[in-house]
Amino acid sequence: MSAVFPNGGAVLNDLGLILPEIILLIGGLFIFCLDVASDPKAQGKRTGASYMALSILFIAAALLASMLQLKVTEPQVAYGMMTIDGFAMFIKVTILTGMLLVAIAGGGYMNKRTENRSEFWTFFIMVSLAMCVAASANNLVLIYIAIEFLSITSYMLAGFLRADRRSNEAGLKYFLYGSVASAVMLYGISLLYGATGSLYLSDIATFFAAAMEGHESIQGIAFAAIPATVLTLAGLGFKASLAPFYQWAPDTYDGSPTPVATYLSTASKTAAFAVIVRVFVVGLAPFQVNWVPILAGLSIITMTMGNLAALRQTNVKRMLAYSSVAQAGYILMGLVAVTTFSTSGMDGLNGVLLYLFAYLFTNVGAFLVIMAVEETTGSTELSAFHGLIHRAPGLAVMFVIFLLSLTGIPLTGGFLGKFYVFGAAIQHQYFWLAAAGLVNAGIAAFYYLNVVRTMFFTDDKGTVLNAPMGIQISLVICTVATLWMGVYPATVIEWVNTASAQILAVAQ
Amino acid sequence: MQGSTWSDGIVGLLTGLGLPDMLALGIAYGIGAFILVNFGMVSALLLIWITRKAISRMQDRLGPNRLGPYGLFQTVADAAKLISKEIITPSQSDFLAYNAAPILSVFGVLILLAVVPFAPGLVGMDLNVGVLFVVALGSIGVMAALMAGWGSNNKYALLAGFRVVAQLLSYEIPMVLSILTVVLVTGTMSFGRITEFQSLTIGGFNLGIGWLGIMMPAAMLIFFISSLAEAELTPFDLLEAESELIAGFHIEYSGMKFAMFFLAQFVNAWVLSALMAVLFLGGWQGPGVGLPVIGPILGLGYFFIKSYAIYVLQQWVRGTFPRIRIDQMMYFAWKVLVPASVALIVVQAIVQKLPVPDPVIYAFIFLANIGVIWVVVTALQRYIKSATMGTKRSFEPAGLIGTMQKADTYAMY
Amino acid sequence: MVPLTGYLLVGAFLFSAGLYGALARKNAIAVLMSIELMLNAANINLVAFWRYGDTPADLTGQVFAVLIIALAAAEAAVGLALIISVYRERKTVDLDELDLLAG
Amino acid sequence: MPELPPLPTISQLVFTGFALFTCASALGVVLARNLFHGALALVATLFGVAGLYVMLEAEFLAVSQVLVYVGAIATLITFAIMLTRSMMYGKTSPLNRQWGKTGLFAVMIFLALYGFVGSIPWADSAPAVLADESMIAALGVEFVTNYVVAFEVMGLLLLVALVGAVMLARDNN
Amino acid sequence: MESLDSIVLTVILFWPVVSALLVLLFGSNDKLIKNGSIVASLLPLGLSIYLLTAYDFTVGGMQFSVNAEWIPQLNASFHLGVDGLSVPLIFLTALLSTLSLFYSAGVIGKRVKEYYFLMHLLQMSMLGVFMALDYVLFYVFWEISLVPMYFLIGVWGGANRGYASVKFFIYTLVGSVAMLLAILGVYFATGTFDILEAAAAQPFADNLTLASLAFWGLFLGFAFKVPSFPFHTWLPDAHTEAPTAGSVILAGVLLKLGAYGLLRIMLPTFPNASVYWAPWLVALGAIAIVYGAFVCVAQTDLKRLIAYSSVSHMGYVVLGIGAAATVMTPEGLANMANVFHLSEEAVRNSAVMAINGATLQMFNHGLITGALFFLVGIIYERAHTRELAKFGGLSSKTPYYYAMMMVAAFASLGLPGLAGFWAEFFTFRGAFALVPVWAAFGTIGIVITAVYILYRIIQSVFLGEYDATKVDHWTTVDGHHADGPTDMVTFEKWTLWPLVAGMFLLGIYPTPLLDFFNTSAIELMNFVSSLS
Repeated sequence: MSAVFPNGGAVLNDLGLILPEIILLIGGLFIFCLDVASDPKAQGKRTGASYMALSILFIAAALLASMLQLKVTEPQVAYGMMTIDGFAMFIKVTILTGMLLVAIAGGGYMNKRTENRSEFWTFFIMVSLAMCVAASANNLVLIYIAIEFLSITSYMLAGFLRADRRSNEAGLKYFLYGSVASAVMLYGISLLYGATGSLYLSDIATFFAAAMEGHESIQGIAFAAIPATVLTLAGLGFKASLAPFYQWAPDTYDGSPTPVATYLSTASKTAAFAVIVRVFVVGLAPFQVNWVPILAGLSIITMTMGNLAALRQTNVKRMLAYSSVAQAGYILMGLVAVTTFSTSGMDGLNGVLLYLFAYLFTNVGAFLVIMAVEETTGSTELSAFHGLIHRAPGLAVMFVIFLLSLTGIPLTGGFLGKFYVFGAAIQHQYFWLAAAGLVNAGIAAFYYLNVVRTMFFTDDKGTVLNAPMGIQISLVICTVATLWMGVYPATVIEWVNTASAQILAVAQ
Repeated sequence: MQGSTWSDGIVGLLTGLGLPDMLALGIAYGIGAFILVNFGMVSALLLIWITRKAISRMQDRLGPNRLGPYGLFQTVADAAKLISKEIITPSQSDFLAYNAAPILSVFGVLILLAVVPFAPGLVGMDLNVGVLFVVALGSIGVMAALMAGWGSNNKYALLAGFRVVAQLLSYEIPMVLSILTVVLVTGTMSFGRITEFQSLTIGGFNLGIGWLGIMMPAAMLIFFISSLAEAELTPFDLLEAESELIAGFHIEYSGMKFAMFFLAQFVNAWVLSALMAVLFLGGWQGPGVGLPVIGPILGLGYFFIKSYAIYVLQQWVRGTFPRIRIDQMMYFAWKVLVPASVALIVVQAIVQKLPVPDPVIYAFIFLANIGVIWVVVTALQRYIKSATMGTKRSFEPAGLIGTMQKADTYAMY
Repeated sequence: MVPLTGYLLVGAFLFSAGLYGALARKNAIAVLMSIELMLNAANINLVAFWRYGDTPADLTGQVFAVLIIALAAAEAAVGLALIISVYRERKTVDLDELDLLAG
Repeated sequence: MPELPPLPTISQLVFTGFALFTCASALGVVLARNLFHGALALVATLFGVAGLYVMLEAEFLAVSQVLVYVGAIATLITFAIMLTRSMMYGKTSPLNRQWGKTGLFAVMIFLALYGFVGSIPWADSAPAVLADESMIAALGVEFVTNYVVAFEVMGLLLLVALVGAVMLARDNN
Repeated sequence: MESLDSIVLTVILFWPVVSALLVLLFGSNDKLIKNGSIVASLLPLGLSIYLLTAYDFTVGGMQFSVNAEWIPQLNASFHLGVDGLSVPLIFLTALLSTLSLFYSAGVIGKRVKEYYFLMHLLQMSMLGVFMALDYVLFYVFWEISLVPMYFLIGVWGGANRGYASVKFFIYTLVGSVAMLLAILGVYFATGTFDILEAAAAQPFADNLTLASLAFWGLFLGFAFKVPSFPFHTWLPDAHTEAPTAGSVILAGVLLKLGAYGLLRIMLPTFPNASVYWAPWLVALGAIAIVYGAFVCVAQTDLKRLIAYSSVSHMGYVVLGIGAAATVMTPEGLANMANVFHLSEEAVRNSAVMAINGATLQMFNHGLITGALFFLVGIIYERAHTRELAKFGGLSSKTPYYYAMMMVAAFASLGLPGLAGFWAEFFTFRGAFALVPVWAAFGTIGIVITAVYILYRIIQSVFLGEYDATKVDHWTTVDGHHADGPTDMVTFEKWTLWPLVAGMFLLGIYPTPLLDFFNTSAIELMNFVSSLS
C-alpha cells in the first residue's frame, strides 16, 4: 500500500511527516465523537473542563511533534502538496504555541459563556489544523482550501456566542468581508493557473523564470500574472489584515470572544504571513522586482492607517485590534526586503519570522490581560484599566512589558522583530520605508503609553482583581518568552535562520 | 454516449441530407424530447388512474369505474375539467415566482425522463453522469415548491415551502448514498451501464436476473423509503397535509396550474419507481433480452412491468401507512437512514478493495446489507421496547411511529 | 470553436458583477449571493483554462473547480447560519443597521 | 465581446446564448430589488454556468454545479430569504450609500480584466480531451492521489461547517 | 587584581539589577528598601572609584574589557570597556545615583518599592550606555533608560506629569529609532556591531550621501537626548514635572548619554560627514547656548529655569564637539590649518581643547545641575511651589540653603575657582580657534547666564524683602506645618556636600579629571590622524 505521488512521497511514509496535523485531526474528531457519545443531560461545566484539558493535551502533542521536526535539514514533500521544511515547522511551532496559550487561558472564558463546548473545542483544534496545513501547503489548491478552512472555522468561532449581539455581528461581518476577499483571491489564483498551467508554486516559479528570460510564447501569457498577483495578494492581505483590507479586523476582534480575537490576531495572522511568504517568495520569486514596490506601499499604508485609527480608540481591545493591523505593516516590511544569500544574517524573511514569533507572545499576552480585566470588570474600555497597578500589580506589570514589546523597546521580543525588519529595509536601502516605520513607532508609542498611564499614573486604589489560573499561567509564559527573546535571542535566531535559509534556497 | 442508440439512425439520415453534425444531433434530440415529454404527459393520466384504483381497493371500494373501461377515462375527464377551470391569481402574489413555479415543477420531472433507460438502446440520452443528473435535477422540484410557496403570498403555502426544503433535502441524502452503493459496485454512473451490469450470463445466455436488489436489499430499502419521501407520498406527505397546511404549497393554485403540479407529482413518483427498477431490479434486464430482435421489446416490457409494480407498491404504502410528524420525519432520515447508508458505503468501500474474486465480494456485500437491516431492526425494536415500557409489541409501523413521538428531545427540529 | 477569451470574459463579467453586488448591496443575503457569483467566475476560468490548456489529461482545473463547489456549499451554510443567528437577535440582516461595532 | 468570425458556428451561437443568459442573470442577481427574484436570477445564472461547463466538455462538473449550487446552495439561500422575509419589501433602496462609487469601481475592474484577458494571446485551439467515462474515473483518481490532502481537508472542512452551521442556526430552545 | 579587572564592569553594570530584584523580592518594608538600596548603591560607587584609580594612563584606550558571545548570528556581542571618556562619567553616574537614592529616602513617601526598583534599573541602563562597545548593546541600554525615567516622571511627578512623561518618551524614542536605523546602516556597511571595529572600518567613507544619512540618523538620536536645539522641547516639561531625584538623574546623567554618543560613535565613525556637517553642529550648539540663556531669563518657575539652563549649558558641549568635528579628517585638519594660518599641531591642540571643554562640561554640568535640582527640590518640599515670584528674602531665613545655592549657582555661571569655569574656558578656547564666529556668538550666552543666575535666582529668591504671605503654606521637609521657611536638614546637607565639594575641588584642581578626558581626546585625534 504505498502509492507513490508524482511530486514524491508515499502513503505510509508521509504520515510521519504530517504528524502534527494527524494528531490534531485525531484530537478534533475525538472530542467531537466524545460529545456525540456522551449523555446530553450529563453535560455541564465538568465536560467543558475535560474538553479543554483534552484540547490542550492534543495541541501540546502536536506542538511537540512539530518541534521534533524543527531541525529538518532537507525540505521534504508529503503527499505531493505539503512541504515539510524548516520554515513550515517553525510556523507550525509558532501557531501551535499560540493556540496552546490561548487554550490554556481562554478555555475557562469560553466554557463559561457557551453551552456548545465540544463544538468550540473541536473547532479550536480544527482551526489549528487548518493553520498548520496552510503553513505547509505548496500548491495553490491546498493553500486556498486551507485558508478557507481556517476562515470558515474562524467565522464561526467569531460568531460563536450566538446570544451575544456583538459576537454575532462580528461573525457575520467577518464572514462577509472574508468571503469576498477569498473569492477575489480565488479569481486571482484562477488567472495564475491560466497563465502558468499549474498550481504548484514550484511550477509557477519555473514558468515565470522562463518567461522572464524571454521565451516569446509565454511572455504574453505571463502578462496575466499582474492581475493575478494583485488579486491573490488582495485575498492574502485580507487574512493578514493589510491595508486596504483591514477594516474587518477591529470589528471582528472587538466583537468576537476574546480568546478568538487573540488567536485571530496572532496565530491566524502568522498563518496568513506564512502563506504570503510561500506564494511570493517561492512562487512569484522571479517577479520580485514587480511586487516589492506594491508590498512596500502596502506596508506603509497599513502601519500608518492602523496606528492613526488606534490613536482614537477608547476601548483597549479595539485599540489593540488596530495596533495589530499596524504591526502587520511592520511584518510586511521584512517581506519587502527578502534577500537570497544575505551574509548579514538579516535576509528579511528571518525578520518576518522573528517578528511573528515575538509578536505572538506579546500580543497573546496583551489580549490575555484584557481578558483577565474583562473577566472581572466586564469591560474592555480604557477606564476599566484605571489604576490597575494597585488592583492587580502582576497583570499591570506584564501588560507594560507587552506594550513595551509592541512599541519595540529593547530587552523584549518586539524589539528583536523590529530590529530585523528595519534591518531588512535598511539593507535594501528602502530609506523611505524605514522612515515611515520610524514615524509610526512614535505614533504607536503614544497610544500604548496612554494605557500605561491609565494603569500606573494614579494613586486610586480600586477593587482588587483576580485573574483566573489559566490566564495567569499563559501570561507568565508569554512574559518569560517575550523577555527571553529580548535578552538572549540567539537560540530563536538560530531556528529562524534555518527556516528562512531553507525556503530561500528553494526560491532562488 | 456509447453503444448504438435510437438517435444514431436519425442522425445518420439527417447528415446524409447534408446537415451539419451538430444540427442533425440537435434535431434528433428534439424528436426524442418531444416523444418523451408526451409520454410523460400521457402516462400521468394512467398513473392517476392506477393510484385511484389501488387506493380504492385498499379502502374496499371500486374507485373510478364509469367512464370508459374500468373508468380509464375518468382522469381524462378530470383533466378536461381542470383545464376549463378559472385560473385564480392571489392578490399581492409574486408574479414571477407564482407563475414560473408550476412550469418549473413539470419541467423538473419531465427532464428526468431523458436519462431513463426504457430498453436496450432506448434511452433519451445515456449520460455518463446520469445518476448525478437525476439527483441534481431533482432540486428543480424543490425550487419550484419554494417558488410556489413564496409566490402565493399565503402563510400555509410558505410553511409548506419550508417543509419541502427540509424534507426533500433530508431524504435526498440517504437516497444519494444508497445510489452510491450501486455506483460503487458497478463503477459507473450511467443508467445504461448500470442496467447492463445486472445481467447474469450463464452458458452464453443472458438470464438478466443479476439484479442488484438481491445483493443489496438494505440499499434498495433505503432507496425505496427515500423515494417515498421524495415523491411526497404518505407517510411522508407532510408537505400537503390537509389537516395542517390545507393543501401545501399549491394551495392557491387552481385550474391548469394546479394540474401541472399534480401531473409533476405523479410523474415524479413513477420516475422514482423507474429509477429503482433500473438501479436495483435490473431495469430492462430479464430473461431473453440478449436476443437479437425480440430482446429490446422484451426489455421494454420488463422495464414497464417492474416500474409500474414498484409504483403500485408505493401506492400500497401510501394507502396503508399513517402520516408521521415532521420531527419524526427528520429523525428517521438523519438518525436511521443516513447512518445505515453510510455504514453500507463504508463496508462496501472496504470490501471492494479486498483482493478476492468478485463473487466473494458480492457475498460480503450481501452479508453487510443483511447485517445493516438486522442492526437497524434490532435497534429499533429494542428502542421501541424500552420506550413503551414493558408492553410487549412486536415491530410494527404504528408502534414505531407511536414511540418515536417520545423521541422529541432528540429530534433536530 | 469558441475562443478561450469568450469564456474568460464571461468569468470577468460575473466577477465584476459579483464584486459590485458584494460591495454595494445592503442585505447580507444579497452579499452572499454576489459572493457565489464571484466563485462561479473563478470556476469558469479554471474549467476554461483546463479545457484550453496544453495537457487536458492533467485535470487540475476540474479538480479545483469541484473542490470549490464543495467549498462554496460549506461557506454558504456557515454564512446563512450566521445570518440567521444575527437575524434572530436583531430582526434585521441589513448591513447598514448592524452597527454595534464601529469606530 | 470576443471577435466572432463572420459566420458563427453553431457552438459559437450556443455559447453566445449561454453567455448572454448567464451575464444577464448575474446582473439580475446584483440589481434585483426583490431579493427573492435575485435568488431566482442566481439559480438562472448557475444553470447558465452549468451550460458553459457542458460546452467545455466538463459534464461531471456541470451536473455537480446543478447538484450542489442549485440543489443545495441556492435552495438554502432562498430558504434564508424566506426566513428573514421582513426585509423583503423594504421601502429603502437595496443598495448602500457607496453604490455609485462601487459601481464605478466594478466597471473599472471589469475593463481592466477585459484589457488583460483580451490582450493576452491565449491558445485558441483546445486539444481533445479524454473520453467522458475515463475522465470521470481520472477525476476520481486525481482526488485520491495528487489531491488527496486537499480532498481530505475539504472533507474535514465540510464536517466542521456542517456542525457549525447547525450549532449557529439552531434555536436556543 | 587581574581577576577583579575582568569582572569589575560586569559587576558595576549588573549590581543595580541585583539590587532591583532584591527590592522587588524583599520589599515589604519601606525603610528596609530605602536603607538597603543606599547601601547597595555604594558598591558601584566604590567600584567606579576603583576604576578611577586603576585606569592605566600609560596604556590608554579601552580597559577592563569584557567580550562575550551574545548573538553570534549577528556578530553582536556582550562587549564592555571603558576609556578616559567613560570612566569619569561612570563615576558621575554612580555618585549621582547614590545621592539621589539617599535624598529620595527623605522625601519619597508613596510607592517606595516601585520607585527604588526603577531607580536601580535606571542606573543600570545609564552605566550600560557608558560601558557598551557594541552597537546593539549600546542601543539596548540607551533605549531601556527611557522606561524607568518615564515611570519616574509619570508616577512621582508634578501635576502635568502625564503629558511630560509621554512627551519625553516619544521624543527620545523617535530619536533613538532614527539612531537604530543608522546603526543598521553601519552594520550593513561594515558587517559588525562592534563600535570600535565599525569606526575602524569607516563605513560609507566614499559615499557622503549615505554617510550623511547615517550621520543624521545618529545625530537625531543623540540630539534628542542632549538635547540640542531645536530638539530640546521635551526637556523643560520633563524636568519640571519629574521628581527631584528624577530631575537630578535626567539632567546629571541622561543628557550626557547623548553627548557621549556624539563623541564615542558619531565623530570617529563618520569623520567625513562630521567635517561636512560640523558647521551645523556648531551653529546648533551656539544657538542653544544663547537661546537657552535668553529663555531662562523669561522663566517664572525656578525648576523650569534650571531646566532651560541645561539647554544652554549642553549647548557648550555641542559647540565644543562641533568645533572638534571640523577637524575630524586629516583633510579637515589641513584645511583648518590652512584657513587660520596655523600649524596642524596647533589646530589639533585646539580640537583637543574643545573636546576637553565639552567633556569637562558634561561632568561638571552633572555635578552642578544635579546640585541645583536638589536645591530646587529642597525648597519645593517646603513651599510646595516653585514660582519665583513667591519667594524673596530667603537668605536671612535659610542661610545654609542660601550658601549652598550660591556655590552651585556661581559654579553654573562659570565663576573661576569653581568647576564650571574650566569647562567654559576650554570650550571657548578650543572653539575660538576653530569656529571663531559662532564661538563669539556663543559668548553672548555667558553674559545672559550671569543675568539669570544673579538676577533671577539669587536676587529674586534670596535677596530683597521676605514676605511670609506670598507662600500659602510652608511646611518642614517631612510635611509638618511650619511658620516659615526652615533651613536644610541633615540628610539634605549630606546630599549636597559631595557635590559642592566636587565643585570646589574641580574648580581649584581639575587636573585629575582632565587627565582622563585629555587622554581620550588625544586618542580621538590620534585616530583621526590614522585615517588617510
